Amino acid sequence: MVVKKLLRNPLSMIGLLLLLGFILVAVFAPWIAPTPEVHANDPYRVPRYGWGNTPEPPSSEHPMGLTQGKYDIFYGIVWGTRTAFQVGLIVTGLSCLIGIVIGSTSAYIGGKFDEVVMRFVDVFMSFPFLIAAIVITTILGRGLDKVIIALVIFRWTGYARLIRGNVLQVKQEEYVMAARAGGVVHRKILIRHILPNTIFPVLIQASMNMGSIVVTASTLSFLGLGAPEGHADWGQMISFARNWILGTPDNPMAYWYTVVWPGLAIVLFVLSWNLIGDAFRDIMDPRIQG
Amino acid sequence: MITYIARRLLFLPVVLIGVTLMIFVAMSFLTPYQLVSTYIKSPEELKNQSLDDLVRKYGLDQPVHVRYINWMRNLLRGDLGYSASANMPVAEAIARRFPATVELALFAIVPVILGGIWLGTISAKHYNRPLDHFSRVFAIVGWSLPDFVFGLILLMVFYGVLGWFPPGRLSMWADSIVLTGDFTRFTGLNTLDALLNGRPDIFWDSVRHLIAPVMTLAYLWWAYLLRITRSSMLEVMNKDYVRTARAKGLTERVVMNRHVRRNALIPVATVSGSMVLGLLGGVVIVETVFDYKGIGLLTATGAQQLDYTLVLGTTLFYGLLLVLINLVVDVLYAVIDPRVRLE
Amino acid sequence: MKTKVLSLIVLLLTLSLSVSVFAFDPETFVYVGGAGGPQTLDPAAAYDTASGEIIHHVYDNLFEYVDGDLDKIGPMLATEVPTVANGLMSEDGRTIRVPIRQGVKFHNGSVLTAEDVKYSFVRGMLADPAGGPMWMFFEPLLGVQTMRDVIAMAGGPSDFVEIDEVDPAILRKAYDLIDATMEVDGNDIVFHLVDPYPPFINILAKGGSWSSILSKEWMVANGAWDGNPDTWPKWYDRALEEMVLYDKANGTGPFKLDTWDKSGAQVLLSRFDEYWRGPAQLKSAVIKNIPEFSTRLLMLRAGDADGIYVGQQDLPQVRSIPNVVVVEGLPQVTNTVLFFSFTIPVEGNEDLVGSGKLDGNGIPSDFFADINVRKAFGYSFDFEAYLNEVALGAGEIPKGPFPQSLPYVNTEQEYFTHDLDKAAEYFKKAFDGEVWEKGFKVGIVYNTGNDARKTALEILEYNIERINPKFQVDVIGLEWATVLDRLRSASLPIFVMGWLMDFPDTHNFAVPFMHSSGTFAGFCGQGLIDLAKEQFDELIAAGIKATDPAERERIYHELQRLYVDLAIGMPFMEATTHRVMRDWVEGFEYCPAYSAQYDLYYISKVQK
Amino acid sequence: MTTPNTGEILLDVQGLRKYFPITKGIFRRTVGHVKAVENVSFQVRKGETLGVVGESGCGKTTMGLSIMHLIQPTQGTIRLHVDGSWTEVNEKTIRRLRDKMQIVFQDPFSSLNPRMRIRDIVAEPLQAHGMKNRRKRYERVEELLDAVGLGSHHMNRFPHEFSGGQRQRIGIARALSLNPSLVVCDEPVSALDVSVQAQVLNLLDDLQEEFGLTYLFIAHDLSVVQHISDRVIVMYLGRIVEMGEVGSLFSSPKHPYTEALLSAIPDPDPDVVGEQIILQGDVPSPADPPPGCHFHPRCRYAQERCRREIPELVDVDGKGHFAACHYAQDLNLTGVSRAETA
Repeated sequence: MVVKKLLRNPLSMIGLLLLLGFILVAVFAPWIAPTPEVHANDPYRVPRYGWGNTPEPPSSEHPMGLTQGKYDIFYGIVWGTRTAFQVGLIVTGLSCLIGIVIGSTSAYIGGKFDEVVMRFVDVFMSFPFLIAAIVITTILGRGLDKVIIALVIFRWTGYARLIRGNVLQVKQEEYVMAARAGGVVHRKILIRHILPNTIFPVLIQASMNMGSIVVTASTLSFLGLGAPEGHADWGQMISFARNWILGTPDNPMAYWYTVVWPGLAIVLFVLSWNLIGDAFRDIMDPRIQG
Repeated sequence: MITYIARRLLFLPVVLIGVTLMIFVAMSFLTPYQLVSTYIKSPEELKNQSLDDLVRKYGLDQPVHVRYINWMRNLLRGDLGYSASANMPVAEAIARRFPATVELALFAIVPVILGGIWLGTISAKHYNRPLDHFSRVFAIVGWSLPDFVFGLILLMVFYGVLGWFPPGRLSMWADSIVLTGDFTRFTGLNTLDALLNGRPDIFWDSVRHLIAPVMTLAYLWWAYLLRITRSSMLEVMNKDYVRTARAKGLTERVVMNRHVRRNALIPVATVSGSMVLGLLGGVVIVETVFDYKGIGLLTATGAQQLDYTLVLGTTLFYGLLLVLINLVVDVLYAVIDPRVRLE
Repeated sequence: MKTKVLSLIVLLLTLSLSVSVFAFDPETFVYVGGAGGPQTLDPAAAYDTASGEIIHHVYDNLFEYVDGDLDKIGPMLATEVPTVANGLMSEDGRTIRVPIRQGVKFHNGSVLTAEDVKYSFVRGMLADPAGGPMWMFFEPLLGVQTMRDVIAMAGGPSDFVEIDEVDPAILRKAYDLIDATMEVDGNDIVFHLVDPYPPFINILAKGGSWSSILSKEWMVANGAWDGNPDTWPKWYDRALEEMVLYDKANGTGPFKLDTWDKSGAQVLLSRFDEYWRGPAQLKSAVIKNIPEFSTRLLMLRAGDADGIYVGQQDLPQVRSIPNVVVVEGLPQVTNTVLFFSFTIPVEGNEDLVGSGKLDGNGIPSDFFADINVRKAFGYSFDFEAYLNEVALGAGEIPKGPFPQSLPYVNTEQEYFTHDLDKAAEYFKKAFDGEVWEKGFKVGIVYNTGNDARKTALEILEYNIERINPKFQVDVIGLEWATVLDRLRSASLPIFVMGWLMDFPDTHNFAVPFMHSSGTFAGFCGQGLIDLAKEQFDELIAAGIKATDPAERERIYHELQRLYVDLAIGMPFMEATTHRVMRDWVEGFEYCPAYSAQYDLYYISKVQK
Repeated sequence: MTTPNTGEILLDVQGLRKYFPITKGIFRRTVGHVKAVENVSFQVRKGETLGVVGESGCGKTTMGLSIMHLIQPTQGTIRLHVDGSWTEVNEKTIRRLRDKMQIVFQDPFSSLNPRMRIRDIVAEPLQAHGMKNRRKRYERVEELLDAVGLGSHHMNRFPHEFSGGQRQRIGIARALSLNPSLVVCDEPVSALDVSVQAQVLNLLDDLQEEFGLTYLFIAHDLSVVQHISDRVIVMYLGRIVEMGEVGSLFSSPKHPYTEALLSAIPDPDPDVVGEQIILQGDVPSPADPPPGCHFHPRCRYAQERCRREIPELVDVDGKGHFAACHYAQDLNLTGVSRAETA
């Protein structure tokens, strides 16, 4: 039924198709953009075609051109799809999991425990995210895995708060009491009764965040953090464009390909997740049923 | 209400101590020689100097807990320490840079909210019709464009090509008046100070510098507000009282303005608090691109140079701000929505 | 209706704002740098280029280079350059008399005396902030490196934490030692050097911000040390911001410091109308710092900036802009070097040395102690590719550790070439063939943000991995803070670093690169320290003490030969520099010793 | 009506209290208590239906939940007679006793987890009590659904596919799944349409007979209780004000509050014009109950003594009709003639 509704809405249809496209690209990356022999042991390293800095426009060998540092844009985009999914799924998955576990237990147990946990959450939320990410990557060193850690550390609180609010409501419901009266243990009540009735808004939120994590990663690249230089990562690809967006005085579009391809990849990726998330929310949210 | 506020404020020191403690714990993973990089910013400055002398001079060889206690002791005396990356005391750096960011955020919040609500209303009114799709995609594109990309494009168009909105906070001539002339800095907000000093020319100049960064921020945040407005509008539109209003024969316009929009705005009002915070904390990139010297840029640069006194000071400040703004939002929420009771 | 009114207002607003207010200001020069603002304006503490940039315009020195030629020194605040010929320098080069120019006014109106000159140097040496440039005075005058050393010379401890712990009598003795190095004799100041030190005059010349001349009267009035031989410890090694000259300045230079707007990251300078050589043409100058290149570029295009900092790799973008002049190929005395660490710790260093054994999955601790390995790396590097593709031809391939524009450098010295056969040959010899047979894996490090150095390492990686598939090189970027930490523990097997001269003398490169107590020996492990003690230290000491140019040439040629033969490191670039400015900027002068990008005194703006 | 006057006692509640703390100030100091249930003692006999009535907020639901230990009672002893001996119901024993005591909730819409199938909802207590075999569980569910008048073909459906009455049957089936002796019915029909109410009440009646159940039947109006109960407890502000056989209580109430409640029951005979007693004022706050008899501000018979002294619950007629009123003996209160419809 949900699927049918998804397919009926043209926008969510587009979202689904886009996502499917990205999944295909990610899965078939080794065939779409074969790894050159020299980097066979590290396919995520984008090949360079020259040691210079200046980008080169698309050609028959490099269908999307070479970006700053002569990195092949096409290769970076194709393999970057995998990175985008990896980072998106791991960050959202982990922070969602942590948030759900902590938020729901805190709300379910309530009382002093809840109070303490919430103050703890407050502490995490008092850090401006970018600053925290900078400090963490400086301490742990640069790398995608460090970015993931930084993102998870400061993302779970949002989910924790969201689910806590929901659990506080649901735990008052009579079916929860009924389950207790039936002798069901707390853990099972939480898993079987409370979570299924509270988790959807969180999952919808998470699906929308999936996309924007790529944007955040690009921001980190812009600040000189993020993936090591040359790693197939859209965020980095687009941050390579920072010095070239202006073009030349007589041709502002001189280096369009450095911005457009990675920009397009990010926008479409974010768009697909958002459209799907929006659609799910519209479907799931009984309040909006006309 | 008063007890509620007092109770929330009671937790303030707890949160702030937690925040600073976390930074110190994080810093304890760093070696003195990593920390000393605040004072030697590039390899070229290494020269014939002893790193150990610098470490000793700035007390970086002391154990973390000693440094924390020292820092706390100074804090209680009102001294936040000296920032090597900002070349001034941390308190002064915050006092100087924060107004700039506040000014930017204040100017941004109006277009962000108005534009976001407008887009959200359009979307909701034309639910699942082309206009809905269009405005949503339009907003999501803004949401998904990294801010430096959009910022640089705006900079190119409005400064590079048209010459209208230059980077920085003030033009050179205005800057020298503000810095050296008899210009009183009342608030640190250039626009306000210019008006208070009776300098409309400087007022216009600072507005001119604000437009492009504000546009960038607005486009980034529209998607967020659109989504909230849209869904709460949709929810309200299905409420009985709206149907009743329609059934009464009120025109669609009156129904929308009087019944739907007003009630739909309550959730919007609550997120605007977190949006103000997001604006204050998340303007690093916009400040970088437009050379707008605000607190975001200050903190980011400081953090990159591991200037931990600065990072501590600003995070403390952000923590304070966060707790206070959240409190204000909650209280306002209760004021706007009579159904909410503070507990 | 309401929306229409609103959009009309917006439209009007936009129109009223869009009236471009750009106006050409012929009397203000705006330079926008990008590498960070000044750290301090105190000449005794400043050691970074951004600080030197400001100090350059506010203060004058005793001497200056003539016509931008490092071989020609002329008087500035002195009236004559001391030589043995004119009798101002003693035969042995150890006593130097400098007559001071009369009637020169400071910005505060006081008049320059010889006493001011002595105060300037003595105050700097007594303050000796850690990490500062004052070693350049200690070395020639007392044969040591720091004030700490002087206190030790006077019989005090060298490991004190607080100077208050040291016996005041010893501190007084230390003061006397310093005081004795200079004496005021009427209008002259006489320096007494511990040994001959040929580049001493260079150290005092314009470009060295450490030898800026201060006004004692003004300093004392502003709370600095008052010349009392017993109170100086109060000003010893203070934090930068606690020093009087941190953000104040009073020199004899052509520009006065109006304000250092730290929160705006800009310095405002204005013309000093009573400058002893006549006032500058520019009325004022703004030196800003904007890290984002695109923003700087647009300011240049719009004419809001007269000159901007452009990295070498971004030059192609500015070359074609109309009304913008790019002056390229400006000589510098600098080099970029790939260093090998002779003794690498294995523990805690696994990310770089792998297994720590010669088993194909790492390198042993003494990997680079084997000369064959170092040579093999040297012959693997593609110098031409780096010069032409990365540096875009701006510079030269070195012939050893000393930049070729310095005196006493053998430009005929045979040096590494890109020769993979030779590299393979040395690899085969290394560790009795074990390296070739088993292969290795090593992580080589650049500090993140420096793309050119990263590319250099990638060129090395590409070539070495082509020689033998068992060779594995990983190029690893580390944050600067981490690089610094690991340099301190000498745990980077290979690292790249640049060196910019303080004063144009080969000695200024010989010490850091080759001396056992030099900067890089400390980063390259005990292996290099031992080698240096044995083979280099004596030569270096003899080189600086020699007064006969022929003798100096012989010594430095020998040092250069040893460095290359032993493949201590692999210098791969001597870069030239460039300036980017609007075409209305007239009177651009350049000297490789200048710490400022533009010498504003000579500059004027003429609209075309 | 099979009404054993005396008989074996199944549940014994003595001195049950449930206080909710009232906190104030920044430090959340406890400044007082809401005495939701105050010193309640009664007994439930095996096989009977004990009705509990009172206005909203009088503490009857709290009492029910406290007995079930779904909320923690503040004080008091609750004992259950199982397998020939008395077991105290407390935190430790409650898990073991869940299969002896069950509860049917008020709101059929909120008491069923919307995301679970009916078979799982009904089977859940079985599973929790160690019936590991899924097929056996479902067989039992089928029986139960059958017993409450729902076909087993409903098993795979979700709650939202059912009407309110059907849902309440599911709730009952769930309560019965463990074969309890005591079922607390917490206003089980108040959320239902009147026509459905009767069906559910009849079902409960039938089930009682079939399974030999004992009910503690909580309701907010007497008209529901009169058909199903053997004895009735009337509560006011957390206290029992009157307790007695249904016939005696209805025909000759001994407490002015009961009289007022009774007067509100619409008489099925339109000719009978009863005097409706309108209670003055609102129910006072349980946090700050009036001194003396809690009912006195609204009592039309109130005397000076009522303002001072809290009346004891005493057996008025010596035959098990209790009332907490100083003037229970003296007042001649109007009851209703019990229409024997059940």
